[in-house]
Amino acid sequence: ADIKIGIVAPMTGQLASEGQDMENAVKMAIDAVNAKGGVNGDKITTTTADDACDPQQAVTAGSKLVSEGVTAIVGGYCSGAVLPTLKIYGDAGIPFVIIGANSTKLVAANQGNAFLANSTGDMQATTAVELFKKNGFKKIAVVDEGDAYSSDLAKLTAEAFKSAGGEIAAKETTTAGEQDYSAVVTKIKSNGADAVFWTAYHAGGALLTKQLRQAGFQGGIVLGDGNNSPEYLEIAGSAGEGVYLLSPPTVDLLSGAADFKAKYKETYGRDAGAYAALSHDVGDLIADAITRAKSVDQKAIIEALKASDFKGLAGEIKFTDKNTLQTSNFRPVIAKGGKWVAVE
Amino acid sequence: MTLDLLIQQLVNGLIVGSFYALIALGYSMVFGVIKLLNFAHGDIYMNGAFVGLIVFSFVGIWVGNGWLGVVCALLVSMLVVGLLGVVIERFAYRPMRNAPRLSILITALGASMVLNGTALALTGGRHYAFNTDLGFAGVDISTVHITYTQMVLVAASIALMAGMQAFVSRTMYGKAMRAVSIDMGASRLMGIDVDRVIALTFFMGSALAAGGGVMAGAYYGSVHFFMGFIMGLKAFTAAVIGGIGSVPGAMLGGLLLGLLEAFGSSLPFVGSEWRDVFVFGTLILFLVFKPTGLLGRSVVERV
Amino acid sequence: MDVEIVLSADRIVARYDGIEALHGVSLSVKRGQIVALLGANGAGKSTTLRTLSGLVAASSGSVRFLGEDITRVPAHRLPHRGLVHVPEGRRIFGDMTIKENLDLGSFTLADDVERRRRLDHVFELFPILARRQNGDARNLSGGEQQMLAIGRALMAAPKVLLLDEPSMGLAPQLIKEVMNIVQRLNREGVTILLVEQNSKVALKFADYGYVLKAGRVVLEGPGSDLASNEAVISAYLGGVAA
Amino acid sequence: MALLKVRDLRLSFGGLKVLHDISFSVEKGAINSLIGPNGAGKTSLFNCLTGFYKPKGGSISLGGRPITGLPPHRITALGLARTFQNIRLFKEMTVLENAMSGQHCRSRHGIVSAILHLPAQRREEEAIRAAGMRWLDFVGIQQHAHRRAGGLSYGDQRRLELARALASAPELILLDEPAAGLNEREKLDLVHLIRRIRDETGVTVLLIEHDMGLVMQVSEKIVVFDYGQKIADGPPEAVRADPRVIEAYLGTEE
Amino acid sequence: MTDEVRTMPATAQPRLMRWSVVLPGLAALACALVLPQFANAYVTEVATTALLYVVLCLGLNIVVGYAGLLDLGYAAFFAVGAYTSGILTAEFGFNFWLTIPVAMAAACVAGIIIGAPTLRLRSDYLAIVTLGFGEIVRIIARNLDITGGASGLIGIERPEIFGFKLMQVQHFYYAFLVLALLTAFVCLSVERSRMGRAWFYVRYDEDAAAGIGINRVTAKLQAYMMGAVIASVAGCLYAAKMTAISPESFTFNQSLLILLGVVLGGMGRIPGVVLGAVLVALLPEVLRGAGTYRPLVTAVALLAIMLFRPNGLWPDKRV
Ligand SMILES: Nc1ncnc2c1ncn2[C@@H]1O[C@H](COP(=O)(O)OP(=O)(O)OP(=O)(O)O)[C@@H](O)[C@H]1O
Ligand SMILES: Nc1ncnc2c1ncn2[C@@H]1O[C@H](COP(=O)(O)OP(=O)(O)OP(=O)(O)O)[C@@H](O)[C@H]1O
Ligand SMILES: [Mg+2]
Ligand SMILES: [Mg+2]
Repeated sequence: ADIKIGIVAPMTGQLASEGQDMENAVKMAIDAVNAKGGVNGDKITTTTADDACDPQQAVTAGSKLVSEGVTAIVGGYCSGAVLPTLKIYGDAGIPFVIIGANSTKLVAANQGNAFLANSTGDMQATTAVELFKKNGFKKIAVVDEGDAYSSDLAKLTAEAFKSAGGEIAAKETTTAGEQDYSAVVTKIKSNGADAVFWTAYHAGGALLTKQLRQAGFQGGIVLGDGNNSPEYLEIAGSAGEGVYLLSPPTVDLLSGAADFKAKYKETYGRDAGAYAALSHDVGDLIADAITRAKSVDQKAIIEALKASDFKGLAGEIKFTDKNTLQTSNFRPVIAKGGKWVAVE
Repeated sequence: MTLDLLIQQLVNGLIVGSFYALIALGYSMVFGVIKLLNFAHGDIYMNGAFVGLIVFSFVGIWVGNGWLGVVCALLVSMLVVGLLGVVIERFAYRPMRNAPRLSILITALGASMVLNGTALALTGGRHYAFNTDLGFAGVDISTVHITYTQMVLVAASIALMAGMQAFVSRTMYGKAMRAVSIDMGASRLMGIDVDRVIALTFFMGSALAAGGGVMAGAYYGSVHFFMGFIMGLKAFTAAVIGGIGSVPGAMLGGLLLGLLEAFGSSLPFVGSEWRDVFVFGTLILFLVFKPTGLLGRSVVERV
Repeated sequence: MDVEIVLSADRIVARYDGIEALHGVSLSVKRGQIVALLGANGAGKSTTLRTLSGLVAASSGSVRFLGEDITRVPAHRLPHRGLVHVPEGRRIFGDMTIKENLDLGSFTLADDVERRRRLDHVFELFPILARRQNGDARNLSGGEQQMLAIGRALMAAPKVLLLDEPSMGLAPQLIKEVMNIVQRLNREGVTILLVEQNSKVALKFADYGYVLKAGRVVLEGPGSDLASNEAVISAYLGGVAA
Repeated sequence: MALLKVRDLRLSFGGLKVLHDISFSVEKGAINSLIGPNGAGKTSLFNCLTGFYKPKGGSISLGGRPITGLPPHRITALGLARTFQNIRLFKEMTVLENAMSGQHCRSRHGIVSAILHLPAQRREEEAIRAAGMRWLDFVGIQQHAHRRAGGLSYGDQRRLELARALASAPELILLDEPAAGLNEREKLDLVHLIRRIRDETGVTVLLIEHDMGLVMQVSEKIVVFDYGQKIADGPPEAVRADPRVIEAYLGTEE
Repeated sequence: MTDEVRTMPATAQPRLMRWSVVLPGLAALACALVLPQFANAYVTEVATTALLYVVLCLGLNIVVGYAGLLDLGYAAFFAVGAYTSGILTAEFGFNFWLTIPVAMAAACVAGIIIGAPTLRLRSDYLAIVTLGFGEIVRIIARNLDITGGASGLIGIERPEIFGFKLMQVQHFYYAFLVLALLTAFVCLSVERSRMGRAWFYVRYDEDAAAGIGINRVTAKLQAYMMGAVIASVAGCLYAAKMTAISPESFTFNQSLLILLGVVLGGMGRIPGVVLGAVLVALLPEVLRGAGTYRPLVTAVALLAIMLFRPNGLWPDKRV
């Protein structure tokens, strides 16, 4: 019989673009697995449920997948939408590999069946603080968009930076979907920050970068992992030059991902987004775990996931006893000549 | 707050405010004439930006990415999206003319979702760059830098609004708009073609929103299918602050809202995450004391 | 040509939400006449005027004005041609000034000089309107609003004026005044179709009259005949509408 | 004994003085009229009496209690009801529901007792309904009880407004041009009805009317306004003969 | 005279007792009662959501459909209920059932704070005030620590009743069914009472209502508070069911969705509102197959309904 994997992601709403990327990439991985004969002799099929990054829709989407009897679930972009579903998947004992969402609250609410394939916020905060120190930034302005993901990251980073002896010049919040950041920019400038850390997504990040530079802000700009999108560089244009990004492992940075990148573009007619590589890996990971479990027994799959020692496009996936990544997969990159290049 | 900071926030507020005002104006006009909270207005703004971007990238081949390109985009988009507004009115709102007001409100919501859903389906939710080379040149007032683009932007929206005000208060058609808003039946008896007046109102309101969309797209440099949502809300708020239905009111309301937001971001003691609480809180308090907005007419019913 | 029929209705039927309010009303108005339309409450007088002026669509029958069939002509085209309706309940634009209300009366007119001339004429007829021209119309008292409604119609320089209960709510003296103005307009060449509750007042001026009952014409004749036939009329007028 | 006492009442809108130091009184159990040219301030006076307008000065008392400046619903509860110059019915509701509305200020059960279906609440509901029917019957439109109020003929709408006002069990009822738009026959009926209101229910009546025939027929006293000032106050014969009234209002007979 | 009144024909009876409404209603109820026996967890989940919307729409219907106040921030009261209950159980270890009265009181207070000064406003202005209020509540929830900030509260206790713990979606389905029936009963009782009529009077003509002795502000405030209380109770149960709540559940869009349910089915009347609420919950689920086109298809369906049935699917003749 076929093995059914559920994909849960925002296919509509503000973050539809990311969700579509996730679905595409997981499907690509599964297709490849199937082309090689599937797992344990069975083919894998997928079914997608749209959570629109909305808690309520996420719950119905989740129970739809559960009712359809999926063997495992992958996906999840917005922490706020993933949180209430943890209980559903947990009660049903379904293995769930979370691709994008990485709020630390997920760790607390996990019932043991969920795995975070993305590094959590505190890992990113650590990476960020290291980067600040290396560049000699002493006064940082942290800006988020008020949603679970970015405000969590902002808070963690601020705390980490303060305990590392840094100073937080300002902690600002903007509204998603708004275009004008000038008031916040003015405030940041007047507070004398020597760098700005933007923790939310690329749309706002690009606008903020542009407006900071336009207002003559000379300091450093550092972006959280939600900004890794080709759209960021397009929109920010020359203002984006020299900006740091704590990147999740994206196709552009990964030596082994060139094929994937090309194939993705060929299949879907668009560039692979930030989470495409990781989504692809998670697709592979779940197939790998089922293979190792040698059955579709969900307990066995969970055990197999716990014991993962997986190397994919994006790097190594090994879980801690809290089902989070052992090693952070964030890597600082810098925009040079309209491209992200690794920071030495 | 230092003086420079104050001036800078004032400038910031005025610029966002003039966008709000422009969009609020269309909102207010449509509301004025058919008492409809046109939820689709924000999406019309978004459509305007997209049409503008398409035109801009197209004409850019010949005229470059400078002012000329932006002006072309602006004019074409205003025309096209103005007509879109007329089409929406014709097919979504006109059949509802005698329906209860709330049903029309829901229809407007539906129209908004249709525009937004179409844009999502067509763009896949991507953000598009709207890259112009208008540059940052401008004048400096102590540490405050004001670009020529910003000046042109504010001037253009003020000019558009002044034109609109003159139209509504001076011309016969403007009076007809107000008459239609008060009593459609009686307006017919004056020889006013009500359908045409309403269509014209939608055309003008939508064209203004489209103009705002293109200007915002070019100024901020990005266009996105969701950009109209927040703007629609802001415009609605601005229109109400100013006194819904009033043209100069929409203008004042927009500017005031822009300023409230700018200063709300720099409140002492609390961070900018409280900005909207400050803005809406002020708005509510304001309405308690001035229940008809800044320039709205008091509607004491004669009994 | 002094017996030319300027406005006529031929067996018009009108409905509200499917319920028939007029069951085939025919009438005709000759140039220069004052014609009265009488009837009890709910008889269909206002509906007849609305059908003539296109506010209500006739579901059958036809309306002719100045020799042309106007049954399907939309209401807003008629003032242009000289058929102007002063509706029941005045329907003034309360949020606009008195001057603006009057301006709108001449919406179809492009000529500002002519507009000014007509405005002066109206101000001469109703000095109170001149005095308060920049005030909001909503604040006028009931009677003042009635004057404004008539004045606004005059701004269109009507050939035929449809007046729906112009005396409603007016003080006795004003009723007289308004009726004098109606007569004066008539002398100036305006043909008038007058709906009145008060048959005594109406028939005093009318050249011809129709009595409506429950959506049908039940009696017609020259004004003086009807006036002398008060008993008959009051039988029709007094009866509560079926 | 005077039921309604108005002392030096003043009202103005912006620069426009609508009422100048108006004083008059209405005796308990009387039928009085208020007449005057259009725009004289009659309706405005009603609006002051019923709390819709806030007077700039002066005092109003009803049955000895001051009511100046109280909100409309309080004044109604104290026993002053009115009808409107432009009919203001709840057009989309039934005739009976309109008549029942008058009882609101004479009943008291609230949301909680309605949810609990307390016996006392149900009794009260029945009483409200019965009273509504009684008043419809009183004005003679009981047969229309379950029709939509907006679909009534003009005359019946006026009656319904009257029934609604009477249902609030007032001591004084103010009628603003009750005969406007009525034909001769209906006016006659109205005269009877007004008399019955006073004679059968003891409610005092003050009415505004332009139909002199009707005014002269029903009123025991007439107050005349012109330009916001009281220019006469007295029995019909005296008022009719008053040259100032003739000049300002009645006009010379032909 | 009173005797004549007693013999009046029984047409005076309230319209809802008609068999044409009662029979389908009973049939629907029977289906609702056995549904979880036949349906899988997903269908039950969706049905539970539908019942949640039934409660919310009935509550908002009091404000919009009865009293005629356009409320664009109704989700705020839903949030007040959910957060009050969530905080009390998760942070202070309260028994779930005890949080309900507290949440009701909190909603009342919130209703008075925003309602009392602003209910005098004209409808359009009130709309923006309620919208602003909705946003304020959401932003406060997002920025405070006690509400769990932007990612919200987690670990909300599931309620117990007589030693039985509500765990599965079926349990919550029945809990919401009981709440929906209770709400419908309450609405029905109030609609036909003196206060219910007062709301209609105020809605159709405020001045006339004042002229017959109704305090318009009090009447509106009562409608507003009653709507608030209903939403807050729904919020308590919602929090218990979700175990995790976050500000995203209480956005402007949520308020619009509830309003949509009220108008779509036919404002002012209970069967219509119930139908609309069910539709609002089902439509997006039925259209899941449309993928990225889902919002578009939903919107077109919505427009079509409004254009063909401008008064809603099951309208109240009075509106
Ligand atoms: N807008 C409407 N909707 C439904 N029915 C209406 C409407 N207007 C009038 N009617 C009905 O049509 C019939 C004729 O009404 P119309 O207003 O023409 O009478 P009328 O003779 O002008 O009476 P009145 O003297 O009271 O003004 C009446 O039965 C009335 O109830
Ligand atoms: N709310 C208001 N604002 C401004 N002016 C007003 C207002 N209400 C009344 N007025 C003015 O006060 C004057 C008196 O009006 P009112 O309606 O009391 O007259 P009335 O005696 O009832 O006349 P009618 O017999 O024509 O109804 C009028 O000139 C009117 O324009
Ligand atoms: Mg009539
Ligand atoms: Mg009056």
